[in-house]
Amino acid sequence: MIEQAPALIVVIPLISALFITIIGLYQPRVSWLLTIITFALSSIFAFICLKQVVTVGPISYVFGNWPAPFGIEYAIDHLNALIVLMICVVAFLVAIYSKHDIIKELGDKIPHFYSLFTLLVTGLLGITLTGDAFNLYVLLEISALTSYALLALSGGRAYIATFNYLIMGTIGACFYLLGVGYLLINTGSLNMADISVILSSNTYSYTVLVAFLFIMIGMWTKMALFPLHSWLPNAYTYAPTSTSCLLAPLMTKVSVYVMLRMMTSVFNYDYIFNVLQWQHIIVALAVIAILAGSVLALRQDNLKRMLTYLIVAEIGYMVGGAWLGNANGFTGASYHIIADGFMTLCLFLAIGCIIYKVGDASLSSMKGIFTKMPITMVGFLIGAFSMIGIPPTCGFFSKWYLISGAYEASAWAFLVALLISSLVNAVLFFRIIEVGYFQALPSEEPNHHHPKITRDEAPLTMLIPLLTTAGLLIGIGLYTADIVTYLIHPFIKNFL
Amino acid sequence: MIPFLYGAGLFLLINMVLVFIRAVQGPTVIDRLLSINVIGTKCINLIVIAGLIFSRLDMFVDIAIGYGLLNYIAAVCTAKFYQHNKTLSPDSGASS
Amino acid sequence: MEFIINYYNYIIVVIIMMLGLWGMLALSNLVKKLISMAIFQTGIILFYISMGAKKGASIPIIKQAYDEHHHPIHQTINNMDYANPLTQILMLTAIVVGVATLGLGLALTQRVYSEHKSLHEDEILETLS
Amino acid sequence: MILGFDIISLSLILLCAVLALFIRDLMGSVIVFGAYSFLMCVVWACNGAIDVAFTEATVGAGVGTVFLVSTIYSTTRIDTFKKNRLLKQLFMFAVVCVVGVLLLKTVTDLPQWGDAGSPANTHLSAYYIENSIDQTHVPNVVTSVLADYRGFDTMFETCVVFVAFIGIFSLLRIRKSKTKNAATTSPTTELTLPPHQEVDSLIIKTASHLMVPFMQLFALYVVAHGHYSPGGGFQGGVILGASLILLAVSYNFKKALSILSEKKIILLVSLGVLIYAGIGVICFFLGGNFLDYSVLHKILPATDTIMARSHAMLGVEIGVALTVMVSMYGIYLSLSSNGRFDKGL
Repeated sequence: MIEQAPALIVVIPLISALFITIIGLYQPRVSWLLTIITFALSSIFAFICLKQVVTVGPISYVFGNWPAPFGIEYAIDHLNALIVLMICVVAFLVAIYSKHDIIKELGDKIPHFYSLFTLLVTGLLGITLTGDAFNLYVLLEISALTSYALLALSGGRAYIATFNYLIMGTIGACFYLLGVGYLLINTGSLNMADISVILSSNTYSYTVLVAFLFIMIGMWTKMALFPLHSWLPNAYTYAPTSTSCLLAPLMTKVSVYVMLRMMTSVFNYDYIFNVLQWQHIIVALAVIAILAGSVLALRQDNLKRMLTYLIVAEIGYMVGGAWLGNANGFTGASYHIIADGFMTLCLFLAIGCIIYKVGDASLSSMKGIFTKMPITMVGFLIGAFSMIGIPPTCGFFSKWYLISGAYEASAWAFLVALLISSLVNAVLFFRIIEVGYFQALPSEEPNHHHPKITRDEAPLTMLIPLLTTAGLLIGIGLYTADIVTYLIHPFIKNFL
Repeated sequence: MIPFLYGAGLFLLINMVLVFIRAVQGPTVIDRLLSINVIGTKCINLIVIAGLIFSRLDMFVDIAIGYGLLNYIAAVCTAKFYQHNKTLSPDSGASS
Repeated sequence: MEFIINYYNYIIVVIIMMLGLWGMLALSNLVKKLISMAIFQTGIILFYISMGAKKGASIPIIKQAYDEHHHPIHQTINNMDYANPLTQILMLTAIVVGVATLGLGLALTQRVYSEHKSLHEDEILETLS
Repeated sequence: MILGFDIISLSLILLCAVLALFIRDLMGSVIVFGAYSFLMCVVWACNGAIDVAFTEATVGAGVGTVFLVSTIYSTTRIDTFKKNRLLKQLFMFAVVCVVGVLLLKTVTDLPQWGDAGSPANTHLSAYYIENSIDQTHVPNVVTSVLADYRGFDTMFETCVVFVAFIGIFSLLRIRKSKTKNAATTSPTTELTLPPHQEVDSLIIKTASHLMVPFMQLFALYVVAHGHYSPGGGFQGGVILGASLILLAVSYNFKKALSILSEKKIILLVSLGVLIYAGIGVICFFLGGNFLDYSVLHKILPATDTIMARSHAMLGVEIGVALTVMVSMYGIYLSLSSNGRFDKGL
């Protein structure tokens, strides 16, 4: 079974989604358990793949036993093995977390929620693993369609927000498809490695440029880079808590990975940075994205909405880092995919706990939150420290790599934007700490003798994922050197 | 044979343009519906003619049948819509 | 003239796609937005199909001769005789995906309508703010 | 490819597209859009893409139109709001123009229409055309690539249909017991549908009753004969679903739900994808890669590895047809009754 692991990572969630739908007709409560088991299994197989990649080298798995350009291939290298593991772990944690929240928010739609949840993760896993440009489109659409359905489930304002997301998401996917079409008309192939070989043996024509441009615009729309970000805040704010916990860490990061993948395994360094020379424009865009995201986040009163704008800023980090064009910048961008995934997850989980207990996530309802929910706030603080970039959390290390990359490339604007963004994050989170710790509970007197009376924590199924994520943030931070030398550097070596 | 088929196909297409004028002008939706149905029928013929030109008629007949069936269903649905929604011009149907 | 005939399909592709894109971004009625989305997608499908067309080629179903035991007789098959199957398969997928997206969009439209009593985006945004 | 047909129908298509976007009445817009899809189908046929033509005729033009009509039935067909955001429209027009010019500039770099020697027509597709018969015994290259060479794609394509159904169903479905007491969750209860009178239209009922069995027979032929002629799981499945939709339209929802109840719909939709994925998983256990049909000759009677591929493709197509049939039907029921499953178009 070990050599089948790459396929099993994707096939297990797919089949379990079908079983969840069928069994959910009769036993709605079982679907939660099935989802957890599914992602536990997927995580194990993802770990097996990662181990094999580190020891043996990149894996290629062909479906239907057809050789690579004719059939569909899964190409697993160091970076995407790591990202797949991250996706599985995030899905596993959110699956545990969602138990109470879903019963409260969605009622009788539980099996459908879990079935869509599992299929969404299937799509994301497939996007990360696949080595076929068109297969990526199909999986992109699966993850997009499931996310539309999941986001709209909470009702109310979510409908119109999701409708906008549907329109923007379709434009993004169609642009990607158009780009693939231009590649196909130039090379006649769909396999990424094959396209890369054919492209580098020809001269790069104008149509290749257009193909690259459209693939990039498609992915930027999907990941909400600044001028194309308008769909994201509304869609994530009005969604059910568990949905936004799942989508916020994964959806945009996977799009960033697709961008990295396209840059590294379809086009090459020489073409992107020496022939096209767009890096200054795109780093400038990233700077604008970081600044705009930070400023817009400062204006928000609702915590969930504030975080969605921070995601927009973080996208700027990764896009900018990838387009700096040097090893440190690229390492920072790749490492930040992992770090930011867990960071965002941690913060969203904490906010979900608060919403579950307090009812909403506006700043004014944070008064006395530290006495009321101390464990949740510990998790929140670790996430916040990571977001600001305080060692030993992993947020510090990714920022470190990005800043040194910006210094090497002498992209001073990007460097300054990173520092400003850290400052803004610090202001944002210390504002919450100020309100939550130093301002008393709104209704009652601060009771120093019996602090436990006011304690009202979220259920254990919500706290355990939160604390695990917080632990992972520190753990990843401590093992940064290993992750970078064994997983990210081998990936970058082929590209630079 | 082939020039004749070409001619027939082009004739159908030009007829289609004539019918299409009705679809553009059509004061009521029912005019549009009818003219579009006529276009649909002509399309079936065109597909069969294309089959003859490719000299693989057996393959194209399947499409023509499927096309006709689905055209029928679309027409029935639209007719049903107007049965429930008794007005033909859009502005007077506001209250229903 | 020669140029127009040789590239007619691609020119139409660009016009259709841009029409659809404009409709998606600028039109305000939700159903029309979805129709524009479908038009945009057909533009891309036309692009793929046009790239797979071959002059003088037949449809991609191979004319197979069989012997009396219904075993196919081996024959050499020339690539030039049959239209490109690959682009057609990709577009089969794209059509199905397009209808799935359309269906989901229509379901959302119905929900938006029952929530805000309007299909007009600007009107809805005005009532929200 | 047929040049004259192509050029004239493409011009008509352009007209249709413009018309569909600028008619004020939504119903007219939808009808013109139906014509757009049907004409598109002629263009596919003229370009030699008959499987695409078949899919467009069934999925795009047929079922797509039905979905649009049922949505307009459940909502409204008029635009009351008169104000237009001219500035926004002009800005979007400028954006679109820039993209359009960018694309038009590439046109001259592309190979000419119908150029058989272009890279897209020689590299991968040549391999499929030349080897399909030898490697799979399937003359319809589209079917063999769809279900075997790129079968993994098609599995997810079926999944997309499944996702669309589950998504639409969970978005729209309102339980009757819930709508009575819980007006807080959704204000949909007061949605005013047009007054629904049961008109017994004998002609439509009789015509549909006569047609449905033939349609289903034809659909089964399309599914089973997909190896030799255009068609396959998707097209056959849609025609099967359309026959059920026809019954639901010409009779009423009670009749429709007596054929397939809600629970059965969900069960069968999942079952279809499960058949597809299940065939892939069986290949695991027989020692092959996922979806490697050739190992199935160990359990299929009297077949070699090549015929095993051909037979497995049929099994896969059946799974696809099942999912597509039931989900198209389910989507129609959800959309036309606004999720209440009591009465509709």
